[in-house]
Amino acid sequence: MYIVNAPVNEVRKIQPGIFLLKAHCPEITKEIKPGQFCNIKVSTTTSPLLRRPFSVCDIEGEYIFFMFNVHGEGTELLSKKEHGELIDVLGPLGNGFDLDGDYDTAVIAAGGLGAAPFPFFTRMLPKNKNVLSFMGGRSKSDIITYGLKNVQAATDDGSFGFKGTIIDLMNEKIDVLKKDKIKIFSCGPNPMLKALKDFCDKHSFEALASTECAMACGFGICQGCPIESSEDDKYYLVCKDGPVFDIKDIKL
Amino acid sequence: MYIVNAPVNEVRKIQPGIFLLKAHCPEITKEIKPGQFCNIKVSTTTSPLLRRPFSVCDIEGEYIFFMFNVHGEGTELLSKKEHGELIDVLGPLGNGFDLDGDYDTAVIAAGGLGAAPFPFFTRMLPKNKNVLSFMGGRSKSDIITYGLKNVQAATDDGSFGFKGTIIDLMNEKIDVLKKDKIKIFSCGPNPMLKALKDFCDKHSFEALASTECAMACGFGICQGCPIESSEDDKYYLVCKDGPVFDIKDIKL
Amino acid sequence: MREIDLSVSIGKLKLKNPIMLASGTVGYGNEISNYTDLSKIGGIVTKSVSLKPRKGNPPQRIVETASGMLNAIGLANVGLEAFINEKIPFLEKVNSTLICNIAASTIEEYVECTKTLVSEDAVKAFEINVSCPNVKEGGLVFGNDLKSVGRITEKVRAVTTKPIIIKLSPNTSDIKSFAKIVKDEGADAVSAINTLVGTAFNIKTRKPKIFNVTGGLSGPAIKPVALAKVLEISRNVDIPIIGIGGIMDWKDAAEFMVAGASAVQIGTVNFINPNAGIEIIDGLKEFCRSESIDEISKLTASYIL
Amino acid sequence: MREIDLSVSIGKLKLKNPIMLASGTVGYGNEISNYTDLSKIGGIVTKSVSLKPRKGNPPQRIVETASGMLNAIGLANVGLEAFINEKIPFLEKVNSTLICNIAASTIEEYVECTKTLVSEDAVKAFEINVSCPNVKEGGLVFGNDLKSVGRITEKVRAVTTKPIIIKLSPNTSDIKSFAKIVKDEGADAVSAINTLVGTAFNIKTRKPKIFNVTGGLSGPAIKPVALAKVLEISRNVDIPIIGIGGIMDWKDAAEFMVAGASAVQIGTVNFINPNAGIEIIDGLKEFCRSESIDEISKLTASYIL
Ligand SMILES: Cc1cc2nc3c(=O)[nH]c(=O)nc-3n(C[C@H](O)[C@H](O)[C@H](O)COP(=O)(O)OP(=O)(O)OC[C@H]3O[C@@H](n4cnc5c(N)ncnc54)[C@H](O)[C@@H]3O)c2cc1C
Ligand SMILES: Cc1cc2nc3c(=O)[nH]c(=O)nc-3n(C[C@H](O)[C@H](O)[C@H](O)COP(=O)(O)OP(=O)(O)OC[C@H]3O[C@@H](n4cnc5c(N)ncnc54)[C@H](O)[C@@H]3O)c2cc1C
Ligand SMILES: Cc1cc2nc3c(=O)[nH]c(=O)nc-3n(C[C@H](O)[C@H](O)[C@H](O)COP(=O)(O)O)c2cc1C
Ligand SMILES: Cc1cc2nc3c(=O)[nH]c(=O)nc-3n(C[C@H](O)[C@H](O)[C@H](O)COP(=O)(O)O)c2cc1C
Ligand code: FES
Ligand code: FES
Repeated sequence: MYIVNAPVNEVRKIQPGIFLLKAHCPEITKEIKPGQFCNIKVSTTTSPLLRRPFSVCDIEGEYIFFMFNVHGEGTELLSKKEHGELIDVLGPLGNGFDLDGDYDTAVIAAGGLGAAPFPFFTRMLPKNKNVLSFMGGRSKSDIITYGLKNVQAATDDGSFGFKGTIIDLMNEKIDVLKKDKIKIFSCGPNPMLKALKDFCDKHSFEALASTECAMACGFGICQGCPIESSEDDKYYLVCKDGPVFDIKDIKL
Repeated sequence: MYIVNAPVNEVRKIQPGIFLLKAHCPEITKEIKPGQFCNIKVSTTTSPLLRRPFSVCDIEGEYIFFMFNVHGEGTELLSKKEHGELIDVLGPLGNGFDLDGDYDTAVIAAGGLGAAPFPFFTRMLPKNKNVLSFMGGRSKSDIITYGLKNVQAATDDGSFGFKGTIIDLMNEKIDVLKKDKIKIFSCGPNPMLKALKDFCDKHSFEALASTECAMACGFGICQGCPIESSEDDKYYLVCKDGPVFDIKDIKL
Repeated sequence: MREIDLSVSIGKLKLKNPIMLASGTVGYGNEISNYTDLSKIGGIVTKSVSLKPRKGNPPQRIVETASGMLNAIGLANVGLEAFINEKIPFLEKVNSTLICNIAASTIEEYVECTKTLVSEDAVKAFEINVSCPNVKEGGLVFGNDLKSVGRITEKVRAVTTKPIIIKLSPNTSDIKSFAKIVKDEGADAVSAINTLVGTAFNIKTRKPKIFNVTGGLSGPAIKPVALAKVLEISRNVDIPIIGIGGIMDWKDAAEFMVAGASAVQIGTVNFINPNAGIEIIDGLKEFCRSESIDEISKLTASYIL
Repeated sequence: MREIDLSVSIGKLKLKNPIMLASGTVGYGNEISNYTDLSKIGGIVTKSVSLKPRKGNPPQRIVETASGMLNAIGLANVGLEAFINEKIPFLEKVNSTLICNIAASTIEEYVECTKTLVSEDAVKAFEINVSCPNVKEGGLVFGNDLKSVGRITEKVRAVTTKPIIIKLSPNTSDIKSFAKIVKDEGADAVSAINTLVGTAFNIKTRKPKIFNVTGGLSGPAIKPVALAKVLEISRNVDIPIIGIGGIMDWKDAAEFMVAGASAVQIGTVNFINPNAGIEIIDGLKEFCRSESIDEISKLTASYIL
């Protein structure tokens, strides 16, 4: 695990409101796996004070990519980084997606910025696996397809693709999903993950979920990021035990 | 008085450690006078929280110039501003130098960054006045001559010009100073101004001094910037009653 | 949609909107009026006035800290007489609501000041600053002693029927008891909070950065503490609260109202953006509109715990 | 110039340098050891341990504030037994000085924990966290009550000869009296400060941002308050002080020592820069060199007022 002062190469807007930051970070690109994340200090002052966690979106040689939207102060500052400015990147963190397993088709289920880890994921998927990507959002502008394959979109307002949630859409496509041996890889807001968990329970699908939580340290020393175990009366730490969990193991 | 979001044109290093920031600020350039200052918010976050006061160094059409060195967090951030970035400038503030008066030669006495207000001052001086500039510093690299005329330098370590303080140097040149009708315009650290006050007392020279003090608001509402009156048992406010005072009126 | 009602009541004191400028951060109104339209501000609280003029502390009086500042101005003010003769005439013309903040070093001085000001029509309410050293008790701060705060309230109450607001010190583990006693003694409202005690040292000279050794911490750094104090009072005592501490924008102001404040005061932000008050009022109005709140007072203590 | 002596004594506890990692901000040492060399750190204070394991609070446990953060972890910890069996073995190998922080909800529980740990050679001292709710007194915090703090110190003192450090709560107007009473009851040192009580609200949902409603404020925002508390103790009570609160770099650490601290603890900064401790040690050494200070302990209480 490294703390790297990484020079920003560029910040590019890939669609309205969605940015892709590219930084030179050879130590981390050498080791990081899809679904892992980095904790980034976006300013050198005490405001904002804490690092901000971002999934690795992709890597290209010694360059790492992060995908984000402007949410608050931290992402605002990040979106304005110029070529050559340094960001302080701590990583790789967390456990990432387990790409192994007895399945033919990887089914991606992502809501909004939940798309972030999947470009890297899609590239790293073994050649013999198919991929089917369900992307959801409130409306057309929330649908991110960057770096993804075989995208099926669902929007709450129907402005793009299927009208409804991605769970509704997956229900709609249940025959396709049941035809193959699938493993679901998901990332998105908790209500979406919760609906997915019920869906997977019902159909006995195997699913991994990348969860989100407020974080301070990102590596297990602050205990700030609990998520409840579905079995025992205890909390996991999202940063250390996750962010990717077998969806059966966590209460959502 | 204005609060202007001024786009930075450039930040240029005019000599090792000394920066000149140029910003587009037509509202303020229209009104500001030599010796007045602006209070600048260098970041959009709460760190640093307060504005930073800087003398107007010069103006060029609708552009304003500030001269500074990297002292702490605020000036560090300022030194890194890129073309097009905005700084939040409040001004013009304070009373500035009174250029009028019955004198033939304006004698500038400045220590280190005390040079900042004098390029503008020198340009605005009525054509019929001479100018003589005494510039002091600890060593060669502290001597700023940018935008000044007839410079005589003094350094504590003798690495440039006269070895000693500028007051020593002015004592040295006392005959020249006594020849003409002079008025002294000074800016620099308090110990220098104190020595100057004694020097002026002794020789009955008229002198204006631009003083420095920690400031919060810069325009009279916080009462954070007292300087003692030499007559009455009261404080003046550096930002509102100054920063330029008749050196006789203040205790240094 | 019909116009949003921004007016608020703090006991019997009515304000056209909940934004007040805090004592000591607006002088006597004249300088800041170059940057903002004071007539749009809900209330103006003047710099603490004392019976006699006070010169204040020698420099350095202020020092910046992480997202905050320390000040030890030393209650510099023109004194009661000059305040009445020179400052009120300007302040009464600005068409906001004028609240006079009083500082004193004995209980008698609080009473004396209030008595003298009662007849000034321009003064609509009193805010009593109890974060002052009590000369009779060897410099202990009135505001940290429950009995003193009760006594001051009782005695001031006896000489005026105008609204009295007691400005509470946060340097206690039990602010609710202070709110309780001032309520019992007849105060109309409390302001919370005044500054936290803090200091800073120059590590080379080994001297405190401010002449007075300690100063009062204000600004965004203290907002979480201030909100907790407002909430503590709101949950325990039935008295109107004016929320103060680190408010920088309308979101902060709304947060204080949610936590229990009927109105708020802004202090340090005036130094950074002297037009902040009006921007906050506009922001709150827009917020109410987007949340379909027709009366801003409905935000007060709307917390769900 | 000869090597600078960085070692410090806190009563009978000797540390190789004055930098300690604060309780709750370093876990049990294993994760942070991926980023920093713990053997160079003066002391490690473990997460508060309680008799039984504690699950801790539901999310959200932390929220960022201006130059600070609020936390309400809820004293999540593995419990005394697992601490001894699973955590001490790693910690005793790192070659720092191990201080065990104890939290409890009754005085008896403090005593019980201390008694059990006394026989652990790896544990060189105890830090008693009194910022815990007292279950017998209906949840009032021990640390805000002078008598409780005195009783805890007395009772813990009775069961161990190892150094006892009482970690004081800053949520009082009179921290010196707390320092005084723990000194009188036999404590070897005090730590100052624990976090300030604070809160934050979501203005749309009207709910507190942290599940527990209030949390503890830490980070640079609280540094001026912490320094003032250290100074207050230093000026009034003759007891070694461990300074804590908002230290981000060696300058902050030096400032605490000037203000009266014999050693310091760093907390929140570990989350941002897990190698901060070592950088601070290096910075302090360089500072001593440039100021011609041969023993760092000479910085302690070197203030000139
Ligand atoms: C493991 C992980 C991976 C992530 N990957 C990405 C990504 O690839 N792209 C992306 O755009 N976003 C991602 N996020 C979310 C991202 O961290 C936040 O959007 C970001 O912190 C917002 O910072 P801000 O300063 O702009 O927003 P602000 O709202 O100003 O500040 C965010 C603050 O809120 C806290 N917070 C509260 N709740 C949450 C929550 N549920 N999630 C995150 N932070 C919270 C943060 O810790 C931070 O202190 C990820 C989060 C996690 C935990
Ligand atoms: C009227 C006036 C005009 C000035 N003009 C110039 C100029 O043209 N060029 C220039 O380089 N500098 C000038 N200064 C000084 C300049 O304001 C400081 O160098 C600057 O504030 C440093 O900011 P920083 O964040 O880099 O330093 P830091 O040390 O991180 O922070 C400075 C902080 O210290 C406070 N402070 C404490 N003592 C003083 C003091 N004696 N003077 C100023 N601030 C103090 C400031 O208010 C500020 O909060 C002027 C100061 C004043 C009062
Ligand atoms: C420079 C300064 C001077 C102050 N003077 C007074 C005062 O005279 N009387 C008073 O009651 N409060 C005074 N205060 C406290 C403020 O009114 C307010 O309670 C405090 O600053 C917290 O609010 P803020 O964080 O918005 O600044 C002063 C604050 C500052 C920063
Ligand atoms: C996430 C977190 C957890 C903490 N847990 C404990 C704890 O278990 N016991 C304790 O005595 N202090 C605890 N503290 C307080 C710290 O030890 C320290 O006193 C405080 O954070 C101030 O220091 P700082 O500003 O350097 O963080 C905790 C602080 C944080 C931020
Ligand atoms: S973020 Fe600190 S333990 Fe997970
Ligand atoms: S800086 Fe505020 S009054 Fe001068």
